[in-house]
Amino acid sequence: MEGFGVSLAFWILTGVTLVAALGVLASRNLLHAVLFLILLFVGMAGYFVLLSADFLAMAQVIIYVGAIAVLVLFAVLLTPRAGRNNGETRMFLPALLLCGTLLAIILFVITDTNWAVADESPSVTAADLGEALLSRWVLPFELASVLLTVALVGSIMLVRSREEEAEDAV
Amino acid sequence: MSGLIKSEPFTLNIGPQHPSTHGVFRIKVKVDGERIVDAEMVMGYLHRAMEKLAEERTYTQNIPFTDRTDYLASMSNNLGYVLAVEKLAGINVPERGNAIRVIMAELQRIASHCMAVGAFTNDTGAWQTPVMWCFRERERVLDLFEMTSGARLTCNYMRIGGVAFDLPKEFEPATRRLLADLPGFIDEIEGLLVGNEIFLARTRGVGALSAETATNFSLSGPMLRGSGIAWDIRKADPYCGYEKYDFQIPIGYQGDAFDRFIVRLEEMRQSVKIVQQALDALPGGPHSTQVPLALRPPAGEAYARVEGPRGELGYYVVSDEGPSPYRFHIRPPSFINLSALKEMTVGGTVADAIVVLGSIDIVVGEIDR
Amino acid sequence: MHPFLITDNWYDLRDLGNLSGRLLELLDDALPFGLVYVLAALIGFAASFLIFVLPSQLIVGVYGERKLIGRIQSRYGPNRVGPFGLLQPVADAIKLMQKEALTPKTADRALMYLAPIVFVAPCVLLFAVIPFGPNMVFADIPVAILYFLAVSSIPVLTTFMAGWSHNNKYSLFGAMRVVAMTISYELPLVLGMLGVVLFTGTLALQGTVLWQKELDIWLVFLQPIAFAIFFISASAELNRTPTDIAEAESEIVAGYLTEYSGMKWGLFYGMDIGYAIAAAAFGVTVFLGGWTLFGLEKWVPPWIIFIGKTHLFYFLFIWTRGTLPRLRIDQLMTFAWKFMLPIALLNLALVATERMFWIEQEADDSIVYAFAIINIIAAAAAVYGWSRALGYRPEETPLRPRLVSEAGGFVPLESGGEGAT
Amino acid sequence: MTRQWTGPEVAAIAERLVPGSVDRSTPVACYLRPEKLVEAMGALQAAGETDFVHLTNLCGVDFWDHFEVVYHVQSFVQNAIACIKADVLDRERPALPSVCPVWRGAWMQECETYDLFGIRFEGHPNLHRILLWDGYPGWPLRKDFLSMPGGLQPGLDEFSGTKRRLPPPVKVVE
Repeated sequence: MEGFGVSLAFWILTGVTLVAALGVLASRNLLHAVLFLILLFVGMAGYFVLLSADFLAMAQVIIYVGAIAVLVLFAVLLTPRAGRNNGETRMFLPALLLCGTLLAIILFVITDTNWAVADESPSVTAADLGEALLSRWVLPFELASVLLTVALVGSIMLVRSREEEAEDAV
Repeated sequence: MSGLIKSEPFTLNIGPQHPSTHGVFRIKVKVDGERIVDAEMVMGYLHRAMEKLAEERTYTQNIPFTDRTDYLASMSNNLGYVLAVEKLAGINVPERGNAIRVIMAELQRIASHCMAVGAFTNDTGAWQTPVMWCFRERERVLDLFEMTSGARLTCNYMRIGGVAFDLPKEFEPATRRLLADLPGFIDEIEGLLVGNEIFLARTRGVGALSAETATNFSLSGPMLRGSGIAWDIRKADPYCGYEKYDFQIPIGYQGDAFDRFIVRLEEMRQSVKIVQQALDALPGGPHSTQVPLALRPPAGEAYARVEGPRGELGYYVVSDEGPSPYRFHIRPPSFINLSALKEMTVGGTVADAIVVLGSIDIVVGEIDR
Repeated sequence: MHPFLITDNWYDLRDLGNLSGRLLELLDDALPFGLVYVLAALIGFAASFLIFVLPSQLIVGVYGERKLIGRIQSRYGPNRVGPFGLLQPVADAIKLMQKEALTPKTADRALMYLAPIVFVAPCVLLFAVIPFGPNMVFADIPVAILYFLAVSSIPVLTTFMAGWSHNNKYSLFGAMRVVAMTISYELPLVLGMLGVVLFTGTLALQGTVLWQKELDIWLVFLQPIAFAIFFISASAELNRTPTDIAEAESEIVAGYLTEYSGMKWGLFYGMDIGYAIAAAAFGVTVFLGGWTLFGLEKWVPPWIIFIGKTHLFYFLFIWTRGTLPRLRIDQLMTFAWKFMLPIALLNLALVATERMFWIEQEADDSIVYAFAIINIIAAAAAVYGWSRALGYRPEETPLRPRLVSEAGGFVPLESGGEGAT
Repeated sequence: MTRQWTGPEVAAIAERLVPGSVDRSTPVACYLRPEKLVEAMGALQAAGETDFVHLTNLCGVDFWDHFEVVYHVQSFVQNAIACIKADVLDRERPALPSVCPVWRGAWMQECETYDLFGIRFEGHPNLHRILLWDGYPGWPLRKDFLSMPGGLQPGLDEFSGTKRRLPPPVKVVE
């Protein structure tokens, strides 16, 4: 996609996404942070649209905004009131260091890679995507599902109370 | 839920300004998530010291006060009070007066149950439709009251020794028209709600009280009958010649909100039957005996009760031979029915608590007096 | 594009898309770069307001709903302002704008102001993909069904923002209920839509309509379960009455709207109707043949057919709202997880089998009629069987009280009085 | 018709079930001694011949020098009602055992009686002012309410009720 409108959309999206990302980091109120995160997700979906990946964009909104963000909100609401803000943390310096390193690596990779430029945007439909996922990439796809299932079971195990375990043991 | 995730219970004020408390009534509930762990009632926002006021007024002057306790059943309240005074003073009421009293009390029961049924379904969330339908029929009953007593809500119609006025000649045809329509209306409400899955799901098993608990909590009226106890003052202790009329006592199965609802619906049917019979056998003669205006009953006490729409409506009057009662006590059925509220709500959800409150059919004017 | 129907001439007003398309071309030639979008937006806004928003949102949504509910409740409904009370929505809007918009001291001001605004935007976006006619679709994107589901999940967050920002316990209840309910109802909804997509083989809404037109069958007959799930889920997410637990007025006092007043509340109210109409439009498009009506669309402008169908669908929402009591939150969740989800999965398996059969056997298109009969029977059987399996026994519930003639103590259930009449 | 138990009938049964529980009896009511009130009530509730399972009415009456608390109890199966009373002689700190252990539903009526008469019901699970607000100074249904703090408001001196019934009108028990 070319043109003034596209470039404008790109820059607006970039601005929104960056502001949202900064908001997630800087906002003291945990709930505001979650809402900024949602804005970030929407911005990402916008990028996908710009890249002509309609299906991915919609999936991004449905899954991240519609489901994951809602789950995060749920988690925030269920945490005790004491932990409802982004307090000061002793891990500030290590985290900064880690992020800096990561940024450096990514920047290096971006500049170092020999990007292939496509002449025209490939038209990938949802059908193609499904075809690819269920034929060529079926193993990673299924592995990912298994992984998610394991994570689900694990999280249930983690939050189980001692009484219930005793109940089950009987 | 409580075992899985640690949550802190917090207090939720239902009322005094809340659409479902039927007036200024407040429940402080402690909720854990949506589950109620504790409930405390706060009342008295409408307290008007009726019992104290009545000690300063003559026996006849007290009749309008009784209108204003349970303003949805003023006729029944009038009746309970005048019965107590008549019992105290040994006054007999002519046949026609008794028959008119029965007609009025039963019409009042229909009107009050209309309100109870409508408000209850509104609490279950049936967004005003049944309320409006019930109001439509209640309106016709109130028209009859207006025709006879001049007032719609606070009728002030019963007098010591009879009733205030004889029935106007338009009353009988109008009542017969109403009685012809009422069974159809009750069937309509039944068709709308009783078979409805959502309504059943919301009310079945909610606020269930066993017969023992209901008795122990001094409940009365549809609450007691819903729990399966066949107790109706009209049958057990007939007044105003109720023994002459053929009717039956509806009783429920497990004492839940649904049982109270169907008991009320059936009571309306029975009331229609009673009014029909009373109209058919309406005796002639005077409607009232002459009673001195400044009545001074002999010293003593009397407890008279009627089966009000909400339950046993009792009046306890002590006389010291003075012109006004020495002690005037009302046994308010909805106040006492509330005593089991905590029993019924704890363990349920907030939505259940609203349904339970609706099934008690409270009138705050009567609770606070 | 569709020679059987549209001449593609600009004067063919049976499809307003022709006129607007031609207009855009002309303007594009005449005007310098960029201005055309502004002008087109203005014209489009005015036109859609006149054709769709005015009749739908104001007349059907506000006036019609109030009037119909009034009739259901045996009263007149609005009849004072203007002829037949038709100006009532206008009067309401003026009243709302004049009202003071209160903000509680402890509220989260930013979120509270933001929530109504964010609530409005997705509603407008939803209509972008709805096909009003063969050419009358603003964005005929290939993933329109997904787009619709995605955009309609945003208002949930808004209602959550609204409920949380007030710092009011009732509102927080409403917010929690919205969040919990949405998670539960998205799942069967998406599974139900999957069944539809399996049949049609396209995610585009225009494609879905054309598929139905081509095979001369509405998807509601092919996918009765999906339709029921869509209707229930939509009414749950729209907070319409049988499932309006998030703003349950008699329990939590309008939930997330408790503290809103004035036009902030008005935006929520208006957009609630907007979402309901959008859901109705989506339902009509996917399940009820969209702008087609068995050939009648050749003569009657398709957009009129579409708007009429949408309003009839919306009538279903009004009807349920006027007559049904409200479910409890746990019952609603149980219904979603234990009832709708398994049935949706069953439906999916059935559809997949049928689709496979259709492709492998290279059967004639008329096989869809057989599928329709099978699916309707299967839907009835599944609903009945599964509800029995879950312990649903209506005949065991006595609906009339027992009657006794004598006063006395407790009447045991066995002795039964005179039994239910 | 509901059978009305007379005072002596109830008194005889109560005396037999719980010796020493009956104070005296009038044709209308049976007076129980406060110290044995709960025990006697429980016995009357449980006994088959009385079967007073339902406490209908509970209220207080002020007789200037003492209070009476009136209990109307009834049996569904026998269709009978009885009036039982208890005297509260101490006017400064009136108190009576609560019958909540026998009839749980008594709690609200006892609260009301406490609220309006100031009679403390000992053993009550949650005795509080139910109709008036906490901290209200007077006891409104007492006959001398107007001379209490919170009773007579400024400007009400000529109110007829203040002087009307100053002499005790009812014969006082010894």
